[in-house]
Amino acid sequence: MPNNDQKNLLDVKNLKTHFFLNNGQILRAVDGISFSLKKGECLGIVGESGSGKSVTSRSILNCVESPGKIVDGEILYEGRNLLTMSEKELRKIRGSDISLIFQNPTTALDPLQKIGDQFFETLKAHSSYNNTVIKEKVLETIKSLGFEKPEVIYESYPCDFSPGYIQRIMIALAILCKPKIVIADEPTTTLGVTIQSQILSMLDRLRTELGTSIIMITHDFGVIAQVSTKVMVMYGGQCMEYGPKKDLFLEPKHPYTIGLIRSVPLIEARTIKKLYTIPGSPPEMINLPSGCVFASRCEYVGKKCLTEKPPLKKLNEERYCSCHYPVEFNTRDEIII
Amino acid sequence: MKNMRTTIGSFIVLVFCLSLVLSSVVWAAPKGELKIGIAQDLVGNWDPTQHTVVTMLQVEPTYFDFLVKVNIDGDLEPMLATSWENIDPLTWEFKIRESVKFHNGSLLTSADVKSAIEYASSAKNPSSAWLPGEIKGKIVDDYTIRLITDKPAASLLYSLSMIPITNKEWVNNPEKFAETPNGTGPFKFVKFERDTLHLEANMDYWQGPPNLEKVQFQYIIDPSARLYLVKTGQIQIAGRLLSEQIPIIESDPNVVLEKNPIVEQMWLWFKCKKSPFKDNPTLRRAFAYAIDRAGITKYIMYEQAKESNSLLVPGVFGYAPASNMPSYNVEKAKELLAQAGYPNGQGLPPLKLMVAVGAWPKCKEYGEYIVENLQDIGIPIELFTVEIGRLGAICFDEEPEDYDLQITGWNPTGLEPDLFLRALFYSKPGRLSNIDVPEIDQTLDKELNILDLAKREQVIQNETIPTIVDYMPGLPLFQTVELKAVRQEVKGFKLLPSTVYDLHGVYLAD
Amino acid sequence: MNLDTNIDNNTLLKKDNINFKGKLSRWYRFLLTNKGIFFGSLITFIVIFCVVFAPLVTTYDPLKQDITKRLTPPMWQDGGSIEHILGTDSMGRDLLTRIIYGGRFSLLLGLTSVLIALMVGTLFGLITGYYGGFLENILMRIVDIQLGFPFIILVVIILSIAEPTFWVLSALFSLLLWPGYARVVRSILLSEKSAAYVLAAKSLGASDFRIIIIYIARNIIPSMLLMSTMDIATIIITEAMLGFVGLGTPPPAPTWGNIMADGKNYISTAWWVITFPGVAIWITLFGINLFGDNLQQFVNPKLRKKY
Amino acid sequence: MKQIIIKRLIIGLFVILVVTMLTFALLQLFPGDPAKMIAPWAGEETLIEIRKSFGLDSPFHIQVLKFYQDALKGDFGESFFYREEVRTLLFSYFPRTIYLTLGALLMALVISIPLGVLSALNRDSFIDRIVLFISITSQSLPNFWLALMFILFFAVKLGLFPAGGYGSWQHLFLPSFALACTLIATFIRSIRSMMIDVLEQDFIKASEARGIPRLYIIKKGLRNTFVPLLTLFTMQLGYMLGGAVVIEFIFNYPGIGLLAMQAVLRRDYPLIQGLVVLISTVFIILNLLVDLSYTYLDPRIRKEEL
Amino acid sequence: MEQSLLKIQELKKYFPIRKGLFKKQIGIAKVVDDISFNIGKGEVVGLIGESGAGKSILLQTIALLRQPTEGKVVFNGQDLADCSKKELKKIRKQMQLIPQDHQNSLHPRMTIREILKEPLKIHGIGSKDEKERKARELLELVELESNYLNRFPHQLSGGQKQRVAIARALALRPELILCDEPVSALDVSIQAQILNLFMDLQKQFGLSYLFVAQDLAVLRQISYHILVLYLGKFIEIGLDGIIYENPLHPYTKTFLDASPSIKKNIYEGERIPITWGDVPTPLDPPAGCAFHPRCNQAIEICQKVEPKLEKVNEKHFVACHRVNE
Repeated sequence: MPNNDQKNLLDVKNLKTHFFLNNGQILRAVDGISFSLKKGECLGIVGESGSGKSVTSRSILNCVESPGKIVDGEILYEGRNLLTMSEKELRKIRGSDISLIFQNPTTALDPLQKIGDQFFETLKAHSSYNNTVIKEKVLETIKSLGFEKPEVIYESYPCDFSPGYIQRIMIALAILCKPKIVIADEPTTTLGVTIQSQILSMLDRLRTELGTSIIMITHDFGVIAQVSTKVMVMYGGQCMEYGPKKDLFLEPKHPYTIGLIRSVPLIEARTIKKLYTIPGSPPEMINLPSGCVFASRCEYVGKKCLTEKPPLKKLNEERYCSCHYPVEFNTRDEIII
Repeated sequence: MKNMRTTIGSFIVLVFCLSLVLSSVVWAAPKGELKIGIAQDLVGNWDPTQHTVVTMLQVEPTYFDFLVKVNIDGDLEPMLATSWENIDPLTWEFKIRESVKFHNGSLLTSADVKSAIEYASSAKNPSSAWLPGEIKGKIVDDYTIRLITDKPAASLLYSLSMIPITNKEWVNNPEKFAETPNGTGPFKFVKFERDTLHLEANMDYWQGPPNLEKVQFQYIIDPSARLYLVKTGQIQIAGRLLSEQIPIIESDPNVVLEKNPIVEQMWLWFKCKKSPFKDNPTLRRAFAYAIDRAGITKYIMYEQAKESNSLLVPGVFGYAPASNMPSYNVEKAKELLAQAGYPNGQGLPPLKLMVAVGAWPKCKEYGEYIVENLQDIGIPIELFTVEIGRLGAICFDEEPEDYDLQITGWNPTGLEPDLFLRALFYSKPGRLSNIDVPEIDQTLDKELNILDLAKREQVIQNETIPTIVDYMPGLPLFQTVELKAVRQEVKGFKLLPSTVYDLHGVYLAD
Repeated sequence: MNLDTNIDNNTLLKKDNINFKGKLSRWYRFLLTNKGIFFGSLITFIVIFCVVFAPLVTTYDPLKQDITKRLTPPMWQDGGSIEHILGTDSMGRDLLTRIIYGGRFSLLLGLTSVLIALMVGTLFGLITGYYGGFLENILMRIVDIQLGFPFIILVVIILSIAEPTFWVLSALFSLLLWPGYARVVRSILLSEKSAAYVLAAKSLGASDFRIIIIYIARNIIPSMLLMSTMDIATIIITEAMLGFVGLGTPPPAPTWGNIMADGKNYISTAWWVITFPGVAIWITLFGINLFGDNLQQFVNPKLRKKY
Repeated sequence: MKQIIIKRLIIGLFVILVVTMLTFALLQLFPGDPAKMIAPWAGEETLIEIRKSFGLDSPFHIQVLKFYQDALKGDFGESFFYREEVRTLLFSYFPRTIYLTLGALLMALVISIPLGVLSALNRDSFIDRIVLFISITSQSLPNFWLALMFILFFAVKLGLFPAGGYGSWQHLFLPSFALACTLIATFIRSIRSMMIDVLEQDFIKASEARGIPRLYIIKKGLRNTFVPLLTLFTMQLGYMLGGAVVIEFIFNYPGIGLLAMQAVLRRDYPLIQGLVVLISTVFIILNLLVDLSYTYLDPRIRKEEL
Repeated sequence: MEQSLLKIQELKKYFPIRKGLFKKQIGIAKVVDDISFNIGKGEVVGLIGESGAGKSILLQTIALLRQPTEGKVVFNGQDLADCSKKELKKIRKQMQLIPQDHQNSLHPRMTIREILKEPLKIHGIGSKDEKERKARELLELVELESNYLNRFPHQLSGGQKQRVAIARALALRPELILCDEPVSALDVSIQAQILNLFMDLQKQFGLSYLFVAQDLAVLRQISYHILVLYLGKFIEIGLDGIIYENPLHPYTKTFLDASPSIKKNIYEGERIPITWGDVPTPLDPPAGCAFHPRCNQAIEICQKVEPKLEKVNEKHFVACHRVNE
């Protein structure tokens, strides 16, 4: 388990969130996730659809949709466990200490309300300033992110701007109350490449200049490569591999990470040849196999993989991998042709 | 002999009225407001000659007076005309009561009577239906006038009890007349708010001011609504209720049930100008015998109807039970049916009985019962229901394709026999049954020309009615009995056979 | 689209539908699991059964009068008899029989008018929705006019021109209902017209006719089904209302409205004449609405219970 | 904004024109003769006289032309039966029906909004089942039956309210409550389903994630359901007018519905025509108001329209 | 190039912008403006452009689902404009479109069996059991088990739906398939499987593709020739992958820089490039060169004159004033 020295801003220990379906079955969306986040760090959580990355983000703020419930684990934010907090206390944290950015900008804002009012009500919920001061602070935050005419933005409606522009406004909204952690749940999936780079560079500046730590959730390896400092690869609701970005990309240990990296199309590829693909399809979340959850699709599968669930082994100071037979792989010769 | 008794009777009644009048003068000033719920709504035009709507005729006596009045026993009584005599078969001379003021203060003179009567009798105005023809008025002096009819009319006196005397200015100015009536009646017109007529006491009424300060006639379409309003005290009198509601009225201590047989009779009319009834009185009589009229009155109409055994109703001049009126006898009906050429119904085309829904109470129910009675003796007949507007349009047609028989009521609100016999059975207008038999016309003309009341009564009872019944153009089903719910605190309220409201003597006990 | 939360769709259903085959299975399974639909359809089925097989359920003739047994109270009250379970009406006819035969009339009326309105409305909706342009303007104006015309005046005039037989009434009610269907179908058309599967069908060479009938019509059926169950309820009540005001079907034919209109005046003495038809309407509509309401969940995935 | 109003008014005028033409055609087919309604037992020559005074003797097209000329001047002729200006008749009867329908609408909203929101918030719980039961029952019970029960119970037995007629607000309470019942059913169900839709949208989850208090979120949800609710009301309006007739009949409440029925039964042609014009104009104006409120309330539509 | 399979000449598709009372036309949105290119037999041409550039409209106009305002679409030497309805239907057998929104490109209420049988039913090919056999064959072609025939689209995952869409497109043995962003919304592993499937099918049936994507890395895997579309116009055309080696137009350069790649971001540790400005809309296009508001090398002329597409060399065309300085 990662060391728990006080410096960690957020410490998640053995988080389990299960969905209790009305036909009796239990869907283990998140089955024992642990990670930690320091100030100014960006943790990239990458995984395919159905791997439980979104549910993790919702669990941190303890607003999982029904019938999902957090069944086990601790979420320590500055030493306080978010799961045991009362709804009132939790509401103080949400939005002011930890804020969330959604995936689809077109539906992230209330269509009938002015953008300024939506900022206003957020700040009002978390501070006791009087109205004029709140308005000034809102305009100031908007200006700080490089928007030219904050007054115009304040008075206009979400439908007046393009999706890319709205997503940047959402970032301003997220940092309105100076949060320590910003969780971005696939912020750029619906946007084009050039707009994506604007969003990512803005998030990156937040981290470097303001020191807010970021949790970036995505299925796109490129985004992870550009933004994150630490990476956690998720599959079937469990953490496959966890470590600093550079080490993980250069020497991936877990067969699933290796498979993913190799199947990413390279912009530098010279000739047209078939891509490496991971055989099979994503796992059944209802009744996960007993052994390693990736066993059925793994090239390096061994005896133990089928019977015993691999523990999260600590390879060195910051590297963890849950595989019985970690693989020695060097992406350098694979990528640089 | 009968004649002598009526004059003495009327004399006693006169004394009684005078005493009442005197006593009312002594009585305290008029107070309290009487609200009456009526079943049909009022027409917005107050010129009495412009309509023949029953509800208006019932309400007009509260703000109009007439030359002569029909009292509770159905006899004529002087009103605005103190006395009258018959100079020759065509002219009648009337003495007009003096010092009678109109609501606008002008004095009543024979000129007013002349203009009112001539205006009412002109063919242009609907009210001419009540009069035997054009009437000319000749002024003798300010308070005597001679009315000349174009042909001898025994029915003139009774008809005059339905023609209100209006101010001559109003008569020459119909627009003004339509806005507000100007009569000499016990109450004055205040305003009319669509469904409610507001009247107030006429302080200088010639018989002394009425006991009530204000009167309100409010139109309420639904009988159960009327009943509940009288129970909660929002209105004091509710008219035209149903027999089923009697237990509710009787169970409520502060509401009294008033039963009052009125001049309205429900008829079953045969279309005498359309086959198979054309020239076939035996077939019509066969139908008459097949209908269980007693059952209808007893089981369906319950308290709301009275057996009727003549073409007229009790209270109307010349009424007497008709000897040859058929009663419920299935064998006789079958026998007559065979005689008429249709042994137990073979050969009869499919017939239709027309009934208007929503006009007369329970018309639908006894319509169904009659259809079943006729079907029992093999007559192929069906019920055909229409709404009142459509019935009104086609009930007089001589050869209607939609129906062969119809159930329609007749309520002339007057007690003159010719308003029944002549209006219904004379060939020329030939209204509902379109009967056209010279023999009936002769007896009708005969009784019209007899000016002597006793002789006229004798001819009506022994000749006119029996002949008409033989030809059976229409079968009187029953006489309507109007059920009214009157609150305890209403005193002195009289129910007249002609259903008009005489509110002069009414007062509210506190 | 959020890639992550479509766990429910493929993982959940892929598992257990391998043994069920074809479309029917889905309906069948849904009907059993959803309590609302089950009870709703049960009640409606019982009502329809009684109404259709009326001669079996009661031996009396609804039109047979028996004056002497007028207004006898229901069985359990004193004076009531086992012959007339629910008592008799003002003309001595058995109330239960008249309610059942009345039900037959009202339900049939509801069904036929809804069907007519459905057909006319869908046709209108399909044409205006798919082709748009000039034709759409005219047809939409006709819908406006239809909605603009005060219904009550139209009813009274028509019911006095034509004798209120069954077909006249159902024509009248479908006149009232069809604009609603036209509008719904048109809105579905507008949204479906540019859907991806229509583009694919067009590129395969499918004709407009085929796209409308085979492709888009299938998506209309569920919401049409939902609307028609609701409308049957409205028609039954409106017909009862007309009967109540004396405009509906002519006597002696029993309809729920007529029976109640008769009973209105005896409300204090013979309360059962007006109460039991009201209860009959309540039970039937309760069944229909329960069925329609829960059907909505099946039709509208958003309302469907997620897990 | 102005363009929408002008466009709608033009269409509205066109609709009124067609509707009045339709009424004229229908009245021609209409059996029954107005003159006979005034003087049923009068002789034939008096009837001809009356028809002439009503202007019915002139040929059809002249009557139509005359009607439209007068209508432009705002004069809808004189009612045959009431012998009064149709205009004054309508102005005195119409407000009463407005009070009735507005009262019913208000009552329906006051009852159905809390219930709808409650059942949407705790879906498929016990409360949800009760609310659905109430909504289905209120739709299944015929409103005239309810009206009678109200009179019997509240007015006659308890004497709380007058049993009918028109006067102060007490007269209004029972009839509008009876009329509101059918509205309650549709409102509850639509508010519930719309509320469920809105609460599942991203911006609601986002505001929760921003720590906005629950009350504000419900307020947001309601504002988003209000716009579609408006359309629902106009759809119900046509039905309400029809439904109002029975309520007016039972409560003896003299409104437009009762007047319309009597006008037709009594073949009062100018009054019928006046009513048709009035009701269709009201309907068109209300539709316009609802659409305007759309553009006012929903910025997305306003952006497209202008 | 031998006789090209598809030739597009000055294709234009304009949409009138209507406003106000009688929907008066107050402007024209030039969504597709003067497009010319051609595709040879068995050739794969990649088309790159951001959302709002008009990619889908262009594809639909080529497939004649929308009437072009101007210009010609020539398929197999035949100008589609002057074909009769029947001929057009025959041509549709050879040219297929796979629509963009793959989540609902399959009819929600049809089983996969019905969806696969539709193309045969429309053109009336084969008897009942031939259709059944063909359906099973198509499923094997796209590597799906045959028991999927009874399923409904909502019971399939994103990848599986896309496979069925491809199978449907192959039903009539087309020569050209227009693919509108077939892989853009899929997971990495699924995306790789679908791309490989496209490549296998291309080899097996000698198909030619017009492959549209938002990600240059994906296009690199499947096609040599790249067309860069910006606001309805081609701003750069590079054959045989020349775009990646030597991008000329500033937009293509920014696009390449902004595209994330493991090599660049991990090894060389480059910072994320700063780009600014928003995607323009055809409703009010910027004057002169459409890219000038966002271009860091924009000069005075760029704001006034719209650059034409000039030939740099055999394999490279570009529309930018600053190129030949």
